[in-house]
Amino acid sequence: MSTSTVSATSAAPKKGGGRRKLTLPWILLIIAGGLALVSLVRVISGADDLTSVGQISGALQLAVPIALAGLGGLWAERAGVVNIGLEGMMILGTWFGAWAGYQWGPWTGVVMGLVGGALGGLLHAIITVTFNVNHIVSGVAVNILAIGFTQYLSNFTFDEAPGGSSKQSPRIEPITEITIPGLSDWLATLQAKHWFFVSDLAGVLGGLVTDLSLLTVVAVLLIPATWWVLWRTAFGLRLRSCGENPIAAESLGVNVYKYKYIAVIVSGAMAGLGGAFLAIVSTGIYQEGQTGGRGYIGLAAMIFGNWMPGGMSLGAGLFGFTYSLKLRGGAENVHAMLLLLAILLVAVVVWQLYKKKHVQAAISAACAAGLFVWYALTDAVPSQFVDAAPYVTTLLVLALSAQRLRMPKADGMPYRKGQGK
Amino acid sequence: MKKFDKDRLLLAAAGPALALVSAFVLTMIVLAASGVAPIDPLRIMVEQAGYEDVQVLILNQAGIYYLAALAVAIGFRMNLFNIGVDGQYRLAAMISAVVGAAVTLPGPLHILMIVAVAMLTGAFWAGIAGILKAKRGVSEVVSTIMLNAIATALIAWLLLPKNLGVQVEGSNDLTTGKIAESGWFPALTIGDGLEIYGFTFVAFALGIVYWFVLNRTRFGFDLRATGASESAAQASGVDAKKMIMTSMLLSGAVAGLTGMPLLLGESHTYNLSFPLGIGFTGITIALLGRNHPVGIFFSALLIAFIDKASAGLDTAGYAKEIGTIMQGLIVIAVVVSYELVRRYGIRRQQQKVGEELAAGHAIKTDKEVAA
Amino acid sequence: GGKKSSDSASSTESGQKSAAIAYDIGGRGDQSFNDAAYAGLEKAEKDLQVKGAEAEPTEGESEADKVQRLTELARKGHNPVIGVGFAYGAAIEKVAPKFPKTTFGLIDDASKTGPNIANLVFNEEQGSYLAGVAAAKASKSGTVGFIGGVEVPLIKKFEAGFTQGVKDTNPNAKVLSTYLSQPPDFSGFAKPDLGKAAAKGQLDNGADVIYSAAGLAGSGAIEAAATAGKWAIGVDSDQYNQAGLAKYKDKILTSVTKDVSGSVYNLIKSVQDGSPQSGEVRYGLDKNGVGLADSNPEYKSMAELQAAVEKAKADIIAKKINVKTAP
Amino acid sequence: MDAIPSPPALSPRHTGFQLLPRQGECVINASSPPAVELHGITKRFPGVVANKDIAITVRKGTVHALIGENGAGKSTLMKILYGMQKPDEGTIAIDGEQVSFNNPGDAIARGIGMVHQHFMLADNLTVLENVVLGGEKLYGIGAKARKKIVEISDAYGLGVRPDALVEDLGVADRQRVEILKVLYRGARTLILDEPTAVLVPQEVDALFDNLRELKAEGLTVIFISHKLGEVLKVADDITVIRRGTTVGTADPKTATTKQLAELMVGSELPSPETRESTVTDVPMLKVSDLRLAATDPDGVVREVLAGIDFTIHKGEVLGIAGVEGNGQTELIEALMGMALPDGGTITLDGKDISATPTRKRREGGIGYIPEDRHRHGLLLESPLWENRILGHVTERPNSKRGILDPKAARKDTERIVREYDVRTPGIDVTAASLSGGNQQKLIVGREMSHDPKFLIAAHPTRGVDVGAQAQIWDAIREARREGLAVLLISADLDELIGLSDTLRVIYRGRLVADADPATITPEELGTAMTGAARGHLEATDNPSAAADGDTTEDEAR
Ligand SMILES: Nc1ncnc2c1ncn2[C@@H]1O[C@H](COP(=O)(O)OP(=O)(O)OP(=O)(O)O)[C@@H](O)[C@H]1O
Ligand SMILES: Nc1ncnc2c1ncn2[C@@H]1O[C@H](COP(=O)(O)OP(=O)(O)OP(=O)(O)O)[C@@H](O)[C@H]1O
Ligand SMILES: [Mg+2]
Ligand SMILES: [Mg+2]
Repeated sequence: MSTSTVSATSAAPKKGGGRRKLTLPWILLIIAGGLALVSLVRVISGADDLTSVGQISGALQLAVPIALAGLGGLWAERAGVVNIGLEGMMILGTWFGAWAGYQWGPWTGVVMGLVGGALGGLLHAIITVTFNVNHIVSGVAVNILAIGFTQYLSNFTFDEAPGGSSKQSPRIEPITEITIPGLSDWLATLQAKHWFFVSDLAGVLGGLVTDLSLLTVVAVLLIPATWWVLWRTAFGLRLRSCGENPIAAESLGVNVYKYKYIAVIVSGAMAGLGGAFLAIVSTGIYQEGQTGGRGYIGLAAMIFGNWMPGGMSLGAGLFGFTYSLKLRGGAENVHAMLLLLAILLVAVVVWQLYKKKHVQAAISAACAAGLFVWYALTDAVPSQFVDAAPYVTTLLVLALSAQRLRMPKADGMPYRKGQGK
Repeated sequence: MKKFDKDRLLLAAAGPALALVSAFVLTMIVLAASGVAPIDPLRIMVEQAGYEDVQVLILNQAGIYYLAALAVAIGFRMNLFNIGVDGQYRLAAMISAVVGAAVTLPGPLHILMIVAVAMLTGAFWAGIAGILKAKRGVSEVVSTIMLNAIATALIAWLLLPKNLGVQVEGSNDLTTGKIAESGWFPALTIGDGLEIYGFTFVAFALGIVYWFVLNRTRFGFDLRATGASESAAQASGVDAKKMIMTSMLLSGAVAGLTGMPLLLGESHTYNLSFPLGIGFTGITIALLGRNHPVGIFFSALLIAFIDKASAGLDTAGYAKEIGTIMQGLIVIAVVVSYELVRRYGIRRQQQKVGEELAAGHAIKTDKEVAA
Repeated sequence: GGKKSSDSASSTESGQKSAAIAYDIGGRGDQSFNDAAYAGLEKAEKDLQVKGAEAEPTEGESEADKVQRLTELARKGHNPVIGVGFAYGAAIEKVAPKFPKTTFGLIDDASKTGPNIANLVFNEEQGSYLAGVAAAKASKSGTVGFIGGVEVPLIKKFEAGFTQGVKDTNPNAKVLSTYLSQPPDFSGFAKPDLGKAAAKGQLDNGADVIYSAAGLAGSGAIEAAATAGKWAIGVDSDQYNQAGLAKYKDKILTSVTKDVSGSVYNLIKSVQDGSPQSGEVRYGLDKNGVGLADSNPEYKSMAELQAAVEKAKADIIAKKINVKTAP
Repeated sequence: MDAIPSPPALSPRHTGFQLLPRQGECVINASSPPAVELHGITKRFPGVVANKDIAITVRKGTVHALIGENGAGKSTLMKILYGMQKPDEGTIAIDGEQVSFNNPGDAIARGIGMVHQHFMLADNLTVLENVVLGGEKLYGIGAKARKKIVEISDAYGLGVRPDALVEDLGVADRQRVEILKVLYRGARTLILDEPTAVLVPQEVDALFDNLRELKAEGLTVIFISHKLGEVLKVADDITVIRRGTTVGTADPKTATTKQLAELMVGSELPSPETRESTVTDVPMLKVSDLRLAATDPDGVVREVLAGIDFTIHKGEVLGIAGVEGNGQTELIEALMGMALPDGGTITLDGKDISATPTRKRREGGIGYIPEDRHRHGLLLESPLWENRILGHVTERPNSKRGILDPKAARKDTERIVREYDVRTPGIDVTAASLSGGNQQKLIVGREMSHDPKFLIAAHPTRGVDVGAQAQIWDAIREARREGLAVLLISADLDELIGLSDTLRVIYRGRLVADADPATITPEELGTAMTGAARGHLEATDNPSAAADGDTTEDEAR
């Protein structure tokens, strides 16, 4: 007779216990499957650029600024501060990066880009953390201010520099690019053979080791580094706890303000680095309006990736890939994507039939059929639709994948010390 | 009791006053730091606002901003962040311009039809985000950012001469063709060709409707309740998914109207230089006005004033980016000073209680008073 | 009625002549279209002793703002008042009748006409045709590339002429063409990294000459082409001489020039001379309104190419070749 | 309430009470200084004085209970002791040493730990992460910390799984995590703010066993509860707080719950007993074969409700007993229409409402006192009068023909505030600014104002002080007399037994047993809730139940 120890745990049916984790082999298998599918589409459609070295390295270069902005968003939101000011911080990064870069070399530019973004982050932190103002208002204000300040300052700096104007900086020395000598060429040759799967794999790997700017390497490393810091250190635990339940954190002696400040400043620095990357690596000059909404795309990539570094980089990669496709011979590449989409939709139909969701299956089947017909009857997609490809793809991926998004629980909530209940 | 009210009034006025003063001071500091005489640009801006033609521009622009901000505010009131107003109004303006140019109806009917098409288009475009959110749980932030870009591409395609567009011989512009005069919204002419768009008044009237629907109807209550606490609203009988759809559709329909003052009052056609970005300004204004119709009205006026008054700066030899900087500073100053005033108010109240206690009154909390 | 914004400074000091330009989005400092217009004004200030005034647009502004800007400039007594870019078309059509004594210049639009409107238009397709000839001649692979900043009719004119020039010279040649953005998203003119990515794609697909009509984004394309050791063709001004591109100038084969500066100057001069231009003022190859730059010594050393270009130019002027304005 | 004399005038009217010893003269154990000594603590909040000149002395190695009405200032005082809030005036001494805490970190460093009234856990973090947070320096955040957690968990029989996500845990488990958090930091003084409000008797007993064990190890416990029986059972000393100030102490050996209640609120301890039956034989709510399945995040489908069958007649209170997480929440959601059942029918007053949306059900006469008032019952940041509209927006007096009628709604809010004794400065203050008990009274008042035919009352008096409890019980009883059918779900078994006409036990989504409230004891019911009994419970069926009340330490494991 020991009823006294029967706890709710044993009595209550467990809720969601044993969440299945994706293990490495599974991830690799999924990637391989995806690549095989793309490869198949490439072979059928003859759009060989789909997995070429140039396409992949272009995708990487286009993805990096978005990923850095996304990483910035991740830092801030993990600490509970919504950061819609990423765009502005990125702009600050482009401006400061170029301003220091053209005078004192690219690496100084990188550092100043970080600092510029961090300043934007600091401002956002002061407004949201100290003054507890609605995070979105603050982010919007940071965006406006960043545009105003950089445009204003350009009148006094770049305008007077040789080769610059009030809208554009002089050229910045490039950062060293590395290409792994033997490997890169070998992979390129392999890719050029257009074999099924093998060439595609070679193309992907080749793209990742060819003309790789050192800053790209740094940026890519920041993704696992962020994961490690946030999920494997005491510092990261404290920071995340501020985004999940700051009052609980406070009750355990965590200085929530401090961590929020750090997070938002790092967030700004990351976005600033993304901006510096744009100015220094992507283009070699500062150019008014050059971020062109990439901060928002970064934010979207972060939400897409469920506030996790891995998912975020997947989102950024998807953008980079489709952007790159569209820019490099868009009409043909995107045309091939129609086929890819149709095949994917067929898979969805099968799944939905298996799940006995007949209506949805019918809709998906109709869409798939439509895409097949479109693919068969045309050789190119109108350039306007090519332009929309990255966005449509993202929407489709989101709509088709089950949504289990979970943002940090206290994200965007005001917090005041000593006001907890 | 009376004294208390006066206090509150004072506090209420202190917010905006503090904000404006500090924003101006900050701007002056920025100007001085960059070696520009700080007073002059501001004086020019104030002077600009004294001119009748600039006033009309400000008012007209404020009407446009007002609509965009209302659209954003509808979403905000139930915690939906509609970043997609930008795409919604552009697509709506374009489609309704096409329809308006293609059809000719007698006067008011023609206008009504154009407006209805615009609202439907805006609602449709926002509805996509709504459906994705309600059915698939796709974050509306992401989907509306995507839909903005997709709208751009779609408009570009539709505007091709081979589709719905018109390219006049010798012109490099693409238009939708001109709407017949029966579809022009009558304007208020105030001498010398200055016109206040008739639709500006519609915009402000819509603010009243917005207020009424939100504060005086069951639907509005449900919407606000959902925004305040989704779980509580659901328990109270609100169908959350339906609410997401409805408010997204409403927000989109109002967004669709954003282009109307210009389309019906000025350009009478949609062309390549139809303004973009108003949706984003709308976000600023809605937040600055705290999603309240009167607040939005004043912030729309304020932002429009800075826009138009700073436009004259460059002819006077100053960088007109000063205007942008001022906008940013004002937004920050306003929200921060609201917060400071609020905190001050709380502290004062606390002090008062303390004083009362010190004065030897019995422990008399508010609760007891009511009991 | 109340005071108007232009009442205070009612007119410039008597006797002093003045001319004004109202910029397109981007404004002064874009190292392209607007700067070219400014150069014309600058020249007029120097040579004709007129006073110059400028006004910039704000982002996301509407027709009303343009009307206001032009009205203000006209009322202040500037003559001529020049709208840079077709975006000013509708506004000039509204304002011009109110100031019959002022001449309004409208660049890139011939559709809005009036007795006091001078439509300054260019045959960009003709210059681009020559670029096509040069590209076809310079190409070894038989594939050339065109990169347009934003897919608008104006830029399509560049593409049309270029493609025709290439095909007429080498019927087997392939022209790859990419646009960076769609209107009204004009960021395609401002994102060099997109230009670079597009150029790389074309290079990977075998192009060895790339012509970019993409404003500042073109610098990315030029960078990519030059880095790969392939030819780039610039646009608007002679980009061989642009400071920002000095590093790549050896690989800038030529540039399609568009003499916006000259057209602005000419208009101001005509007003000063008392016989203001009116109606369509077309700048084609014949008037050297458009053309090919030849600053690159290597370009000059290619005799066959130059010959072909000269012949094409003569044929166009003689109307033996009719260049299309749309692809 | 008017009968309450103002604190200074209070005299020790009952045996076992004495005036509070002032000036720290209370040195019970002369050899060692008191664990905690609070002196002259005053804390003001906007519009309210939470604490006024409070003095408390807590002896080392004792369980010290702190009792008082809702909003009396107990939590505030403890937050001050824990460094979460700074007192406006007053001093704190720990182990005889004067201290000043700027943040909880300082308090933790002095060996103070607090389990808050509202759990302070981050749902999306694991137990391990929640425990080590802020104390990473102790054992890191990895294997060493995990080992330590398991060690503590085993030592006190807490049964905590370090790698579970907190959101997957039930309330009792969360409570244990909270206690573990405190022990992990090596606290010598534990503050437990209403730890038993959400626990069933077995869990309470287990908790008390833990407390005794802690005490045996020389730890000091400060314990807050509204359940006076418990207090008498576990405490060594009792301090009573009223309206922010200490009004007396009591000796648990001699005091009775009745006396404690009187000292707290100046009124008699209410009892939920309702013996005169008002049950009719007209069925009001009929539920048959109700089934509900839920899908886990990882796609596993579970049955959360199965074969639920019951009928509630007019004037009947049906009590559902069960350990939290056994389907009560889902049952409520199914009845309210917030979750659509996968099978079965629900009939209200003869009408099938199985597929009717929530709004229509509410209009059709279902009243709802939710288990989580903050999540389901209130718009915390909205004024009271808007909260009065919530849930009844389509009904009078709140609206007419789709248009709200704020004037009428306000007037009616004032009536509710009056009739249900909601203590508030006005109807324009936000709901968040009311204390929990008053929030609850507002909800009860609102739901009763629409003449419900059927009322769902989930934990209607949770966290509510004895005075307010009585009012809520009265309201339910009164309506029942007029023919209201009530579904009562409560963790407070006295309440459940006292109010119900019929009792059913829910276990793993099924109604497994029924009992007669007239004969059953809380202990028997508690046993049945663990799934140990099926069918009809007779008092004699379960002779061992009586032993439950005084479970001993070793049984706790
Ligand atoms: N952060 C705060 N801001 C303003 N007022 C507060 C705050 N915390 C507590 N109060 C006020 O202080 C009083 C005491 O609150 P407290 O939470 O200490 O009561 P309690 O005794 O714990 O009540 P309960 O039994 O309901 O838990 C309440 O009336 C409340 O209005
Ligand atoms: N941030 C805050 N602003 C204003 N008042 C607050 C705040 N935080 C807490 N309070 C006050 O805290 C008081 C008590 O809060 P608390 O939630 O502890 O009440 P409670 O009676 O213990 O609730 P429950 O019974 O639900 O546990 C409320 O009266 C409220 O005035
Ligand atoms: Mg409390
Ligand atoms: Mg309580």
